[in-house]
Amino acid sequence: MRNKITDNNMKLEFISKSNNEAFARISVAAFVSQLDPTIEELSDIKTAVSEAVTNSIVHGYEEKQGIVTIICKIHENEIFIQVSDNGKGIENIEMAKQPLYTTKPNLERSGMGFTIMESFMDELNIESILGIGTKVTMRKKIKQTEDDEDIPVTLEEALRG
Amino acid sequence: MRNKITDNNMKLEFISKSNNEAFARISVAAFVSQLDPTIEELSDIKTAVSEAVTNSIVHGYEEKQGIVTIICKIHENEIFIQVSDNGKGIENIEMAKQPLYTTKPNLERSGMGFTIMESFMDELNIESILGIGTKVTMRKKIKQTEDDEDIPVTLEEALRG
Amino acid sequence: MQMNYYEKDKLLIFKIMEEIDEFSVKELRRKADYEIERFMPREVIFDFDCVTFMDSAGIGMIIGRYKQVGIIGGVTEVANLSNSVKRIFRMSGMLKIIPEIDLKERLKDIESKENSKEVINL
Amino acid sequence: MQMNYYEKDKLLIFKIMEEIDEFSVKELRRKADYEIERFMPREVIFDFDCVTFMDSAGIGMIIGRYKQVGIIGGVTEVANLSNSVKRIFRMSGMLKIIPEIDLKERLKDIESKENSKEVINL
Ligand SMILES: Nc1ncnc2c1ncn2[C@@H]1O[C@H](COP(=O)(O)OP(=O)(O)O)[C@@H](O)[C@H]1O
Ligand SMILES: Nc1ncnc2c1ncn2[C@@H]1O[C@H](COP(=O)(O)OP(=O)(O)O)[C@@H](O)[C@H]1O
Repeated sequence: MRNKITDNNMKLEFISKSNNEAFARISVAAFVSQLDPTIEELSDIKTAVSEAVTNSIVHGYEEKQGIVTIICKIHENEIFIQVSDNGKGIENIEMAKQPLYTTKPNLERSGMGFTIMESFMDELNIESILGIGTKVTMRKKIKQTEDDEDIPVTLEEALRG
Repeated sequence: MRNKITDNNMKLEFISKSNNEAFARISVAAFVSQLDPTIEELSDIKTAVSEAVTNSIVHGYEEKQGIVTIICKIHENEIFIQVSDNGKGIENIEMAKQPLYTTKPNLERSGMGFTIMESFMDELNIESILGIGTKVTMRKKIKQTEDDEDIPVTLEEALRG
Repeated sequence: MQMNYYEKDKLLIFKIMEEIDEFSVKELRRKADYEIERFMPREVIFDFDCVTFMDSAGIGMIIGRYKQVGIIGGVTEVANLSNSVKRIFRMSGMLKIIPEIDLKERLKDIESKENSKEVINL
Repeated sequence: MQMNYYEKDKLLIFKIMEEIDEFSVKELRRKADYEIERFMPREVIFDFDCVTFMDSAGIGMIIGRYKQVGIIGGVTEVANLSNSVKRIFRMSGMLKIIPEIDLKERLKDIESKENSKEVINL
Protein backbone atom coordinates (compact mmCIF):
# COMPACT_ATOMS: atom_id res chain seq x y z
CA MET A 1 0.00 0.00 0.00
CA ARG A 2 1.37 3.42 -0.86
CA ASN A 3 0.46 6.57 0.99
CA LYS A 4 -2.22 8.82 -0.35
CA ILE A 5 -0.63 12.08 -1.33
CA THR A 6 -2.50 15.23 -0.56
CA ASP A 7 -1.20 18.58 -1.74
CA ASN A 8 2.51 19.21 -1.77
CA ASN A 9 4.85 21.73 -3.31
CA MET A 10 8.47 22.67 -3.76
CA LYS A 11 10.60 25.37 -5.28
CA LEU A 12 14.03 24.92 -6.82
CA GLU A 13 16.44 27.66 -7.88
CA PHE A 14 19.80 27.15 -9.54
CA ILE A 15 22.42 28.84 -11.68
CA SER A 16 21.87 28.82 -15.45
CA LYS A 17 24.59 26.32 -16.27
CA SER A 18 23.77 23.47 -18.59
CA ASN A 19 25.40 20.98 -16.22
CA ASN A 20 22.43 21.63 -13.92
CA GLU A 21 19.94 20.18 -16.40
CA ALA A 22 20.30 16.60 -15.22
CA PHE A 23 20.05 17.68 -11.58
CA ALA A 24 16.90 19.73 -12.32
CA ARG A 25 15.02 16.95 -14.08
CA ILE A 26 16.05 14.34 -11.50
CA SER A 27 14.78 16.59 -8.69
CA VAL A 28 11.43 17.13 -10.38
CA ALA A 29 11.17 13.40 -11.12
CA ALA A 30 11.92 12.57 -7.46
CA PHE A 31 9.20 14.99 -6.38
CA VAL A 32 6.64 13.69 -8.88
CA SER A 33 7.37 10.08 -8.01
CA GLN A 34 5.23 10.57 -4.90
CA LEU A 35 2.26 10.25 -7.26
CA ASP A 36 3.38 6.79 -8.45
CA PRO A 37 3.61 7.74 -12.13
CA THR A 38 4.34 5.14 -14.78
CA ILE A 39 7.85 5.07 -16.21
CA GLU A 40 6.51 6.67 -19.37
CA GLU A 41 4.78 9.51 -17.51
CA LEU A 42 7.96 10.16 -15.56
CA SER A 43 10.03 10.16 -18.74
CA ASP A 44 7.62 12.63 -20.38
CA ILE A 45 7.87 14.98 -17.42
CA LYS A 46 11.67 14.77 -17.31
CA THR A 47 11.87 15.56 -21.00
CA ALA A 48 9.49 18.53 -20.74
CA VAL A 49 11.43 19.93 -17.76
CA SER A 50 14.71 19.44 -19.59
CA GLU A 51 13.36 21.41 -22.58
CA ALA A 52 12.12 24.31 -20.48
CA VAL A 53 15.30 24.49 -18.39
CA THR A 54 17.50 24.33 -21.49
CA ASN A 55 15.52 27.18 -23.03
CA SER A 56 16.05 29.39 -19.99
CA ILE A 57 19.77 28.67 -20.04
CA VAL A 58 20.38 28.81 -23.81
CA HIS A 59 17.86 31.43 -24.95
CA GLY A 60 16.89 33.30 -21.80
CA TYR A 61 20.33 33.96 -20.36
CA GLU A 62 22.49 33.12 -23.39
CA GLU A 63 26.10 33.57 -22.28
CA LYS A 64 25.18 35.44 -19.11
CA GLN A 65 24.64 33.82 -15.73
CA GLY A 66 21.23 34.00 -14.09
CA ILE A 67 18.87 32.04 -11.88
CA VAL A 68 16.41 29.46 -13.20
CA THR A 69 13.43 28.79 -10.93
CA ILE A 70 11.24 25.70 -10.92
CA ILE A 71 8.03 25.54 -8.92
CA CYS A 72 6.24 22.19 -8.62
CA LYS A 73 2.86 21.61 -7.11
CA ILE A 74 0.97 18.41 -6.60
CA HIS A 75 -2.77 18.71 -6.32
CA GLU A 76 -4.61 15.43 -6.07
CA ASN A 77 -3.28 13.44 -9.03
CA GLU A 78 -2.14 16.44 -11.04
CA ILE A 79 1.34 17.87 -11.28
CA PHE A 80 1.90 21.54 -12.03
CA ILE A 81 5.38 22.67 -13.10
CA GLN A 82 6.52 26.23 -13.70
CA VAL A 83 9.97 27.02 -15.09
CA SER A 84 10.95 30.69 -15.15
CA ASP A 85 13.91 32.95 -15.85
CA ASN A 86 14.71 36.66 -15.79
CA GLY A 87 16.31 36.49 -19.18
CA LYS A 88 15.76 38.27 -22.47
CA GLY A 89 12.20 37.12 -23.11
CA ILE A 90 10.44 35.93 -26.27
CA GLU A 91 9.48 38.37 -28.97
CA ASN A 92 6.73 36.36 -30.63
CA ILE A 93 5.34 33.50 -28.58
CA GLU A 94 3.09 32.14 -31.35
CA MET A 95 6.04 31.89 -33.69
CA ALA A 96 8.27 30.38 -30.97
CA LYS A 97 5.73 27.60 -30.49
CA GLN A 98 5.90 26.50 -34.14
CA PRO A 99 7.66 23.17 -34.65
CA LEU A 100 11.19 23.60 -36.04
CA TYR A 101 11.22 27.33 -35.32
CA THR A 102 14.45 28.32 -33.61
CA THR A 103 16.47 31.51 -33.29
CA LYS A 104 19.64 29.50 -32.68
CA PRO A 105 20.10 27.09 -35.60
CA ASN A 106 23.84 27.78 -35.39
CA LEU A 107 23.87 26.08 -31.98
CA GLU A 108 22.12 23.09 -33.58
CA ARG A 109 18.90 23.82 -31.74
CA SER A 110 16.07 21.95 -33.44
CA GLY A 111 13.15 24.23 -32.67
CA MET A 112 11.25 21.29 -31.18
CA GLY A 113 11.37 22.30 -27.49
CA PHE A 114 7.91 23.83 -27.14
CA THR A 115 6.39 21.20 -29.42
CA ILE A 116 7.71 18.46 -27.15
CA MET A 117 6.52 20.22 -23.99
CA GLU A 118 3.09 20.65 -25.53
CA SER A 119 2.75 17.05 -26.61
CA PHE A 120 4.31 15.40 -23.54
CA MET A 121 2.27 17.40 -21.03
CA ASP A 122 -1.51 17.94 -20.86
CA GLU A 123 -1.27 21.72 -20.92
CA LEU A 124 1.41 24.29 -21.77
CA ASN A 125 1.25 28.01 -21.12
CA ILE A 126 3.96 30.53 -22.00
CA GLU A 127 4.20 34.05 -20.63
CA SER A 128 7.09 36.29 -21.62
CA ILE A 129 8.02 39.95 -21.54
CA LEU A 130 10.99 41.19 -23.55
CA GLY A 131 13.84 42.19 -21.28
CA ILE A 132 12.03 40.86 -18.20
CA GLY A 133 11.86 37.12 -18.61
CA THR A 134 9.89 34.01 -19.44
CA LYS A 135 7.56 31.78 -17.45
CA VAL A 136 6.55 28.38 -18.81
CA THR A 137 3.74 26.57 -17.01
CA MET A 138 2.84 22.94 -17.60
CA ARG A 139 0.29 20.54 -16.16
CA LYS A 140 -0.08 16.81 -16.36
CA LYS A 141 -2.52 14.39 -14.80
CA ILE A 142 -0.98 11.20 -13.51
CA LYS A 143 -3.33 8.35 -14.32
CA GLN A 144 -3.62 6.56 -11.05
CA THR A 145 -3.68 2.89 -11.86
CA GLU A 146 -4.48 0.32 -9.22
CA ASP A 147 -1.50 -0.38 -7.08
CA ASP A 148 0.34 -3.54 -8.14
CA GLU A 149 0.85 -4.63 -4.59
CA ASP A 150 -2.87 -4.69 -3.99
CA ILE A 151 -3.57 -6.83 -7.01
CA PRO A 152 -3.05 -10.54 -6.46
CA VAL A 153 -0.62 -11.78 -9.07
CA THR A 154 -2.41 -15.01 -9.96
CA LEU A 155 -5.94 -16.23 -9.60
CA GLU A 156 -4.62 -19.02 -7.39
CA GLU A 157 -3.12 -16.51 -5.01
CA ALA A 158 -6.33 -14.54 -5.06
CA LEU A 159 -8.36 -17.58 -4.12
CA ARG A 160 -5.97 -18.54 -1.36
CA GLY A 161 -6.88 -15.14 0.05
CA MET B 1 36.67 12.69 -19.45
CA ARG B 2 34.30 14.55 -17.18
CA ASN B 3 33.86 18.27 -17.14
CA LYS B 4 35.67 20.34 -14.60
CA ILE B 5 33.13 21.90 -12.30
CA THR B 6 33.67 25.44 -11.21
CA ASP B 7 31.38 27.03 -8.64
CA ASN B 8 27.71 26.19 -8.66
CA ASN B 9 24.80 26.59 -6.32
CA MET B 10 21.15 25.80 -5.82
CA LYS B 11 18.34 26.39 -3.37
CA LEU B 12 15.48 24.05 -2.62
CA GLU B 13 12.35 24.82 -0.60
CA PHE B 14 9.60 22.38 0.25
CA ILE B 15 6.78 21.71 2.69
CA SER B 16 7.68 20.03 5.98
CA LYS B 17 6.13 16.66 5.17
CA SER B 18 8.14 13.55 5.85
CA ASN B 19 7.30 12.17 2.42
CA ASN B 20 9.58 14.91 1.04
CA GLU B 21 12.65 13.43 2.72
CA ALA B 22 13.51 11.07 -0.12
CA PHE B 23 12.99 13.81 -2.70
CA ALA B 24 15.23 16.20 -0.74
CA ARG B 25 18.16 13.82 -0.39
CA ILE B 26 17.89 12.65 -4.02
CA SER B 27 17.98 16.28 -5.21
CA VAL B 28 21.06 17.07 -3.16
CA ALA B 29 22.72 13.86 -4.34
CA ALA B 30 21.96 14.74 -7.98
CA PHE B 31 23.49 18.17 -7.45
CA VAL B 32 26.58 16.83 -5.68
CA SER B 33 27.13 14.14 -8.29
CA GLN B 34 28.62 16.86 -10.51
CA LEU B 35 31.72 16.48 -8.35
CA ASP B 36 32.04 12.75 -9.13
CA PRO B 37 31.86 11.61 -5.51
CA THR B 38 32.39 7.98 -4.59
CA ILE B 39 29.29 5.95 -3.75
CA GLU B 40 30.28 6.13 -0.10
CA GLU B 41 30.68 9.91 -0.11
CA LEU B 42 27.29 10.26 -1.79
CA SER B 43 25.69 7.92 0.73
CA ASP B 44 27.21 9.92 3.63
CA ILE B 45 25.82 13.16 2.21
CA LYS B 46 22.37 11.67 1.63
CA THR B 47 22.28 10.41 5.21
CA ALA B 48 23.38 13.75 6.68
CA VAL B 49 20.77 15.62 4.60
CA SER B 50 18.10 13.16 5.62
CA GLU B 51 18.94 13.70 9.31
CA ALA B 52 18.83 17.49 9.05
CA VAL B 53 15.59 17.52 7.04
CA THR B 54 13.93 15.06 9.41
CA ASN B 55 14.90 17.25 12.35
CA SER B 56 13.31 20.33 10.76
CA ILE B 57 10.11 18.38 10.09
CA VAL B 58 9.88 16.40 13.35
CA HIS B 59 11.39 18.81 15.88
CA GLY B 60 11.29 22.22 14.18
CA TYR B 61 7.72 22.19 12.92
CA GLU B 62 6.33 19.24 14.90
CA GLU B 63 2.71 18.86 13.81
CA LYS B 64 2.57 22.24 12.09
CA GLN B 65 3.33 22.82 8.42
CA GLY B 66 6.26 25.01 7.44
CA ILE B 67 8.92 25.41 4.80
CA VAL B 68 12.26 23.61 4.90
CA THR B 69 15.05 25.28 2.91
CA ILE B 70 18.19 23.63 1.59
CA ILE B 71 21.02 25.66 0.10
CA CYS B 72 23.86 23.80 -1.64
CA LYS B 73 27.06 25.32 -2.89
CA ILE B 74 29.90 23.72 -4.73
CA HIS B 75 33.25 25.47 -4.46
CA GLU B 76 36.10 23.66 -6.11
CA ASN B 77 35.90 20.13 -4.67
CA GLU B 78 33.95 21.08 -1.58
CA ILE B 79 30.23 20.85 -0.98
CA PHE B 80 28.46 23.18 1.42
CA ILE B 81 24.93 22.27 2.55
CA GLN B 82 22.65 24.38 4.71
CA VAL B 83 19.30 23.07 5.97
CA SER B 84 17.08 25.58 7.73
CA ASP B 85 13.60 25.97 9.16
CA ASN B 86 11.52 28.64 10.87
CA GLY B 87 10.41 26.24 13.55
CA LYS B 88 10.61 26.23 17.34
CA GLY B 89 14.38 26.28 17.67
CA ILE B 90 16.77 24.40 19.97
CA GLU B 91 17.05 25.34 23.63
CA ASN B 92 20.50 23.93 24.33
CA ILE B 93 22.61 23.18 21.27
CA GLU B 94 25.46 21.54 23.22
CA MET B 95 23.04 19.13 24.80
CA ALA B 96 21.26 18.48 21.50
CA LYS B 97 24.57 17.42 19.95
CA GLN B 98 25.17 14.69 22.53
CA PRO B 99 24.80 11.16 21.15
CA LEU B 100 21.52 9.53 22.22
CA TYR B 101 20.05 12.84 23.45
CA THR B 102 16.54 13.30 22.12
CA THR B 103 13.48 15.24 23.25
CA LYS B 104 11.19 12.82 21.41
CA PRO B 105 11.94 9.29 22.67
CA ASN B 106 8.21 8.60 22.49
CA LEU B 107 8.44 8.93 18.69
CA GLU B 108 11.29 6.40 18.76
CA ARG B 109 13.86 9.06 17.84
CA SER B 110 17.32 7.76 18.67
CA GLY B 111 19.11 11.02 19.41
CA MET B 112 21.80 10.11 16.87
CA GLY B 113 20.97 12.70 14.18
CA PHE B 114 23.58 15.33 14.98
CA THR B 115 26.17 12.67 15.80
CA ILE B 116 25.69 11.16 12.36
CA MET B 117 25.85 14.55 10.61
CA GLU B 118 29.03 15.35 12.50
CA SER B 119 30.76 12.08 11.69
CA PHE B 120 29.60 11.75 8.07
CA MET B 121 30.51 15.31 7.09
CA ASP B 122 33.80 17.18 7.60
CA GLU B 123 32.22 20.05 9.50
CA LEU B 124 28.89 20.70 11.22
CA ASN B 125 27.63 24.00 12.54
CA ILE B 126 24.29 24.58 14.27
CA GLU B 127 22.67 27.96 14.80
CA SER B 128 19.29 28.19 16.47
CA ILE B 129 17.09 30.79 18.13
CA LEU B 130 14.09 29.70 20.19
CA GLY B 131 10.85 30.59 18.45
CA ILE B 132 12.70 31.72 15.32
CA GLY B 133 14.24 28.61 13.82
CA THR B 134 17.28 26.47 13.20
CA LYS B 135 20.04 26.53 10.61
CA VAL B 136 22.35 23.55 10.18
CA THR B 137 25.42 24.00 8.01
CA MET B 138 27.63 21.18 6.82
CA ARG B 139 30.73 20.92 4.65
CA LYS B 140 32.43 18.02 3.02
CA LYS B 141 35.43 17.75 0.71
CA ILE B 142 35.01 15.33 -2.15
CA LYS B 143 38.29 13.50 -2.65
CA GLN B 144 38.84 13.82 -6.33
CA THR B 145 40.27 10.54 -7.47
CA GLU B 146 41.68 10.09 -10.94
CA ASP B 147 38.95 9.50 -13.46
CA ASP B 148 38.50 5.81 -14.27
CA GLU B 149 38.04 6.49 -17.92
CA ASP B 150 41.40 8.17 -18.17
CA ILE B 151 43.24 5.31 -16.51
CA PRO B 152 44.10 2.45 -18.84
CA VAL B 153 42.68 -0.71 -17.33
CA THR B 154 45.67 -2.94 -17.97
CA LEU B 155 49.31 -2.35 -18.69
CA GLU B 156 48.82 -4.07 -22.03
CA GLU B 157 46.18 -1.57 -22.99
CA ALA B 158 48.42 1.23 -21.79
CA LEU B 159 51.26 0.04 -23.98
CA ARG B 160 49.03 -0.39 -26.99
CA GLY B 161 48.36 3.34 -26.52
CA MET C 1 8.75 -5.48 3.54
CA GLN C 2 8.43 -9.20 3.26
CA MET C 3 7.59 -11.43 6.18
CA ASN C 4 8.67 -15.07 6.60
CA TYR C 5 7.37 -17.11 9.49
CA TYR C 6 8.75 -20.52 10.44
CA GLU C 7 6.17 -22.32 12.51
CA LYS C 8 8.32 -24.86 14.32
CA ASP C 9 11.05 -22.41 15.34
CA LYS C 10 8.55 -19.64 16.08
CA LEU C 11 10.92 -17.51 13.99
CA LEU C 12 9.74 -14.34 12.26
CA ILE C 13 11.97 -12.78 9.61
CA PHE C 14 11.28 -9.31 8.23
CA LYS C 15 13.06 -8.64 4.98
CA ILE C 16 13.02 -4.85 4.58
CA MET C 17 12.75 -3.78 0.95
CA GLU C 18 12.35 0.00 1.34
CA GLU C 19 14.65 2.90 2.04
CA ILE C 20 14.51 3.56 5.78
CA ASP C 21 13.79 7.10 6.93
CA GLU C 22 11.34 8.89 9.22
CA PHE C 23 8.66 8.61 6.53
CA SER C 24 8.92 4.92 5.66
CA VAL C 25 9.49 3.88 9.26
CA LYS C 26 5.92 4.71 10.22
CA GLU C 27 4.54 1.96 7.99
CA LEU C 28 7.32 -0.49 8.84
CA ARG C 29 6.62 -0.07 12.56
CA ARG C 30 2.91 -0.57 12.17
CA LYS C 31 3.27 -3.66 9.99
CA ALA C 32 6.00 -5.28 12.08
CA ASP C 33 4.12 -4.75 15.34
CA TYR C 34 0.98 -6.26 13.85
CA GLU C 35 2.80 -9.42 12.79
CA ILE C 36 4.68 -9.69 16.09
CA GLU C 37 1.43 -9.55 18.00
CA ARG C 38 -0.19 -12.04 15.66
CA PHE C 39 2.57 -14.69 15.73
CA MET C 40 4.07 -14.12 19.22
CA PRO C 41 7.47 -15.28 17.87
CA ARG C 42 10.34 -16.55 19.99
CA GLU C 43 12.86 -14.92 17.65
CA VAL C 44 12.67 -11.97 15.23
CA ILE C 45 15.29 -11.26 12.56
CA PHE C 46 15.41 -8.05 10.53
CA ASP C 47 17.08 -8.72 7.19
CA PHE C 48 18.73 -5.60 5.66
CA ASP C 49 19.90 -7.27 2.46
CA CYS C 50 17.74 -5.06 0.23
CA VAL C 51 18.10 -1.81 2.16
CA THR C 52 19.78 0.77 -0.08
CA PHE C 53 19.40 3.72 2.29
CA MET C 54 18.98 4.13 6.03
CA ASP C 55 19.29 7.09 8.38
CA SER C 56 18.97 7.20 12.19
CA ALA C 57 15.23 6.51 11.97
CA GLY C 58 16.31 2.90 11.46
CA ILE C 59 17.92 2.79 14.93
CA GLY C 60 14.74 3.90 16.67
CA MET C 61 12.67 1.51 14.61
CA ILE C 62 14.77 -1.56 15.46
CA ILE C 63 15.15 -0.67 19.15
CA GLY C 64 11.40 -0.11 19.33
CA ARG C 65 10.72 -3.59 17.89
CA TYR C 66 13.36 -5.09 20.19
CA LYS C 67 11.32 -3.76 23.11
CA GLN C 68 8.06 -5.13 21.70
CA VAL C 69 9.61 -8.54 21.15
CA GLY C 70 11.19 -8.42 24.60
CA ILE C 71 7.79 -7.96 26.24
CA ILE C 72 6.65 -11.31 24.85
CA GLY C 73 9.95 -12.93 25.81
CA GLY C 74 11.52 -13.16 22.35
CA VAL C 75 14.95 -12.18 21.04
CA THR C 76 15.72 -9.75 18.20
CA GLU C 77 18.59 -9.96 15.71
CA VAL C 78 19.67 -8.17 12.54
CA ALA C 79 21.31 -9.58 9.41
CA ASN C 80 22.96 -8.61 6.13
CA LEU C 81 24.00 -5.14 7.21
CA SER C 82 25.76 -3.11 4.53
CA ASN C 83 28.77 -1.08 5.61
CA SER C 84 26.79 2.14 5.88
CA VAL C 85 23.94 0.53 7.82
CA LYS C 86 26.42 -1.18 10.12
CA ARG C 87 28.23 2.10 10.74
CA ILE C 88 25.01 3.80 11.83
CA PHE C 89 23.96 0.93 14.10
CA ARG C 90 27.45 0.76 15.63
CA MET C 91 27.51 4.46 16.46
CA SER C 92 24.39 4.04 18.55
CA GLY C 93 25.76 1.05 20.45
CA MET C 94 22.71 -0.90 19.33
CA LEU C 95 24.62 -3.93 18.10
CA LYS C 96 25.60 -4.72 21.69
CA ILE C 97 22.01 -5.57 22.56
CA ILE C 98 20.74 -6.61 19.13
CA PRO C 99 23.40 -8.85 17.58
CA GLU C 100 24.09 -9.29 13.90
CA ILE C 101 23.79 -12.91 12.81
CA ASP C 102 24.69 -14.88 9.69
CA LEU C 103 21.24 -15.37 8.17
CA LYS C 104 22.39 -17.75 5.44
CA GLU C 105 23.81 -20.19 7.97
CA ARG C 106 20.76 -19.82 10.18
CA LEU C 107 18.42 -20.58 7.27
CA LYS C 108 20.40 -23.63 6.17
CA ASP C 109 19.82 -25.06 9.60
CA ILE C 110 16.15 -24.10 9.76
CA GLU C 111 15.20 -25.25 6.30
CA SER C 112 16.87 -28.62 6.85
CA LYS C 113 14.22 -29.40 9.48
CA GLU C 114 10.63 -29.93 8.54
CA ASN C 115 9.30 -26.48 9.14
CA SER C 116 6.06 -25.11 7.80
CA LYS C 117 6.65 -21.67 6.44
CA GLU C 118 4.43 -18.70 5.72
CA VAL C 119 5.48 -15.84 3.42
CA ILE C 120 3.61 -12.55 3.09
CA ASN C 121 4.48 -9.38 1.22
CA LEU C 122 3.49 -6.61 3.57
CA MET D 1 30.33 7.11 -26.11
CA GLN D 2 32.02 4.13 -27.66
CA MET D 3 33.29 4.13 -31.23
CA ASN D 4 33.56 1.07 -33.48
CA TYR D 5 35.20 1.39 -36.87
CA TYR D 6 35.05 -1.33 -39.54
CA GLU D 7 37.89 -0.79 -41.95
CA LYS D 8 36.63 -2.68 -45.03
CA ASP D 9 33.13 -1.23 -44.92
CA LYS D 10 34.34 2.22 -43.92
CA LEU D 11 31.62 2.02 -41.29
CA LEU D 12 31.73 4.09 -38.11
CA ILE D 13 29.37 3.19 -35.27
CA PHE D 14 28.89 5.49 -32.29
CA LYS D 15 27.35 3.75 -29.33
CA ILE D 16 26.06 6.56 -27.13
CA MET D 17 26.27 5.70 -23.43
CA GLU D 18 25.24 9.02 -21.85
CA GLU D 19 21.97 10.82 -21.24
CA ILE D 20 21.49 13.25 -24.12
CA ASP D 21 20.76 16.88 -23.29
CA GLU D 22 22.17 20.30 -24.14
CA PHE D 23 25.00 19.72 -21.68
CA SER D 24 26.19 16.30 -22.78
CA VAL D 25 25.69 17.05 -26.47
CA LYS D 26 28.60 19.48 -26.53
CA GLU D 27 31.10 16.70 -25.84
CA LEU D 28 29.32 14.19 -28.06
CA ARG D 29 29.44 16.61 -30.99
CA ARG D 30 33.11 17.37 -30.53
CA LYS D 31 34.11 13.73 -30.21
CA ALA D 32 31.96 12.49 -33.09
CA ASP D 33 33.16 15.21 -35.46
CA TYR D 34 36.76 14.42 -34.63
CA GLU D 35 36.32 10.73 -35.44
CA ILE D 36 34.34 11.49 -38.60
CA GLU D 37 37.11 13.75 -39.87
CA ARG D 38 39.73 11.19 -38.94
CA PHE D 39 38.14 8.15 -40.60
CA MET D 40 36.19 9.79 -43.44
CA PRO D 41 33.60 6.96 -43.20
CA ARG D 42 31.17 5.97 -45.93
CA GLU D 43 28.52 5.17 -43.33
CA VAL D 44 27.86 6.36 -39.78
CA ILE D 45 25.44 4.65 -37.39
CA PHE D 46 24.37 6.12 -34.05
CA ASP D 47 23.42 3.33 -31.67
CA PHE D 48 20.92 4.42 -28.99
CA ASP D 49 20.76 1.10 -27.16
CA CYS D 50 22.18 2.53 -23.93
CA VAL D 51 20.48 5.92 -24.03
CA THR D 52 18.20 6.23 -20.99
CA PHE D 53 17.25 9.89 -21.53
CA MET D 54 17.11 12.21 -24.52
CA ASP D 55 15.52 15.60 -25.10
CA SER D 56 15.40 17.69 -28.29
CA ALA D 57 19.13 18.39 -28.08
CA GLY D 58 19.49 14.90 -29.55
CA ILE D 59 17.69 15.94 -32.73
CA GLY D 60 20.04 18.83 -33.38
CA MET D 61 23.05 16.69 -32.57
CA ILE D 62 22.11 13.93 -35.02
CA ILE D 63 21.07 16.31 -37.81
CA GLY D 64 24.33 18.20 -37.33
CA ARG D 65 26.36 15.00 -37.74
CA TYR D 66 24.23 14.00 -40.73
CA LYS D 67 25.33 17.23 -42.37
CA GLN D 68 28.99 16.64 -41.52
CA VAL D 69 28.85 13.11 -42.87
CA GLY D 70 26.97 14.33 -45.96
CA ILE D 71 29.78 16.74 -46.81
CA ILE D 72 32.21 13.83 -47.16
CA GLY D 73 29.64 11.82 -49.12
CA GLY D 74 28.61 9.37 -46.40
CA VAL D 75 25.22 8.26 -45.10
CA THR D 76 23.92 8.47 -41.53
CA GLU D 77 21.60 6.04 -39.78
CA VAL D 78 20.26 5.47 -36.27
CA ALA D 79 19.58 2.21 -34.43
CA ASN D 80 18.03 0.74 -31.28
CA LEU D 81 15.70 3.65 -30.61
CA SER D 82 13.61 3.28 -27.46
CA ASN D 83 9.97 4.34 -27.69
CA SER D 84 10.60 7.73 -26.15
CA VAL D 85 13.64 8.46 -28.32
CA LYS D 86 11.71 7.35 -31.40
CA ARG D 87 8.79 9.58 -30.49
CA ILE D 88 11.06 12.63 -30.26
CA PHE D 89 12.84 11.89 -33.54
CA ARG D 90 9.51 11.24 -35.29
CA MET D 91 8.02 14.54 -34.18
CA SER D 92 10.84 16.39 -35.88
CA GLY D 93 10.47 14.46 -39.16
CA MET D 94 14.12 13.47 -38.83
CA LEU D 95 13.58 9.77 -39.46
CA LYS D 96 12.60 10.58 -43.05
CA ILE D 97 16.15 11.64 -43.86
CA ILE D 98 18.04 9.58 -41.29
CA PRO D 99 16.55 6.09 -41.33
CA GLU D 100 16.43 3.66 -38.44
CA ILE D 101 18.13 0.38 -39.26
CA ASP D 102 18.34 -3.05 -37.64
CA LEU D 103 21.87 -2.95 -36.24
CA LYS D 104 21.93 -6.58 -35.17
CA GLU D 105 21.25 -7.77 -38.73
CA ARG D 106 23.70 -5.29 -40.14
CA LEU D 107 26.46 -6.47 -37.78
CA LYS D 108 25.84 -10.14 -38.55
CA ASP D 109 26.54 -9.35 -42.16
CA ILE D 110 29.58 -7.20 -41.46
CA GLU D 111 31.23 -9.46 -38.95
CA SER D 112 30.86 -12.45 -41.27
CA LYS D 113 33.31 -10.80 -43.66
CA GLU D 114 36.93 -10.38 -42.74
CA ASN D 115 36.85 -6.88 -41.42
CA SER D 116 39.49 -5.29 -39.28
CA LYS D 117 37.84 -3.45 -36.43
CA GLU D 118 38.90 -0.68 -34.11
CA VAL D 119 37.13 0.07 -30.82
CA ILE D 120 37.70 3.18 -28.74
CA ASN D 121 35.95 4.43 -25.62
CA LEU D 122 35.65 8.14 -26.20
N1 LIG E 1 13.22 31.01 -21.90
C1 LIG E 1 13.33 31.61 -23.12
N2 LIG E 1 13.84 32.86 -23.21
C2 LIG E 1 13.98 33.47 -24.41
N3 LIG E 1 13.61 32.90 -25.57
C3 LIG E 1 13.10 31.66 -25.56
C4 LIG E 1 12.94 30.95 -24.33
N4 LIG E 1 12.39 29.76 -24.62
C5 LIG E 1 12.22 29.71 -25.95
N5 LIG E 1 12.64 30.86 -26.54
C6 LIG E 1 12.58 31.18 -27.98
O1 LIG E 1 11.65 30.29 -28.59
C7 LIG E 1 12.30 29.59 -29.67
C8 LIG E 1 11.71 28.22 -29.81
O2 LIG E 1 11.98 27.44 -28.66
P1 LIG E 1 11.97 25.84 -28.77
O3 LIG E 1 10.70 25.40 -29.39
O4 LIG E 1 12.26 25.31 -27.39
O5 LIG E 1 13.16 25.48 -29.74
P2 LIG E 1 14.75 25.60 -29.57
O6 LIG E 1 15.07 25.70 -28.11
O7 LIG E 1 15.27 24.35 -30.16
O8 LIG E 1 15.17 26.82 -30.31
C9 LIG E 1 13.76 29.60 -29.31
O9 LIG E 1 14.57 29.44 -30.44
C10 LIG E 1 13.92 30.98 -28.68
O10 LIG E 1 14.01 31.99 -29.66
N1 LIG F 1 15.54 21.66 13.47
C1 LIG F 1 15.33 21.50 14.82
N2 LIG F 1 14.42 22.26 15.46
C2 LIG F 1 14.20 22.11 16.79
N3 LIG F 1 14.86 21.21 17.56
C3 LIG F 1 15.77 20.42 16.96
C4 LIG F 1 16.05 20.53 15.58
N4 LIG F 1 17.02 19.63 15.28
C5 LIG F 1 17.32 19.00 16.43
N5 LIG F 1 16.58 19.47 17.46
C6 LIG F 1 16.66 19.04 18.89
O1 LIG F 1 17.89 18.37 19.08
C7 LIG F 1 17.67 17.04 19.58
C8 LIG F 1 18.73 16.09 19.06
O2 LIG F 1 18.63 15.94 17.65
P1 LIG F 1 19.23 14.66 16.95
O3 LIG F 1 20.63 14.43 17.40
O4 LIG F 1 19.03 14.80 15.47
O5 LIG F 1 18.35 13.43 17.50
P2 LIG F 1 16.83 13.05 17.25
O6 LIG F 1 16.34 13.74 16.00
O7 LIG F 1 16.85 11.57 17.09
O8 LIG F 1 16.06 13.50 18.46
C9 LIG F 1 16.26 16.72 19.14
O9 LIG F 1 15.69 15.72 19.95
C10 LIG F 1 15.57 18.06 19.27
O10 LIG F 1 15.19 18.33 20.58
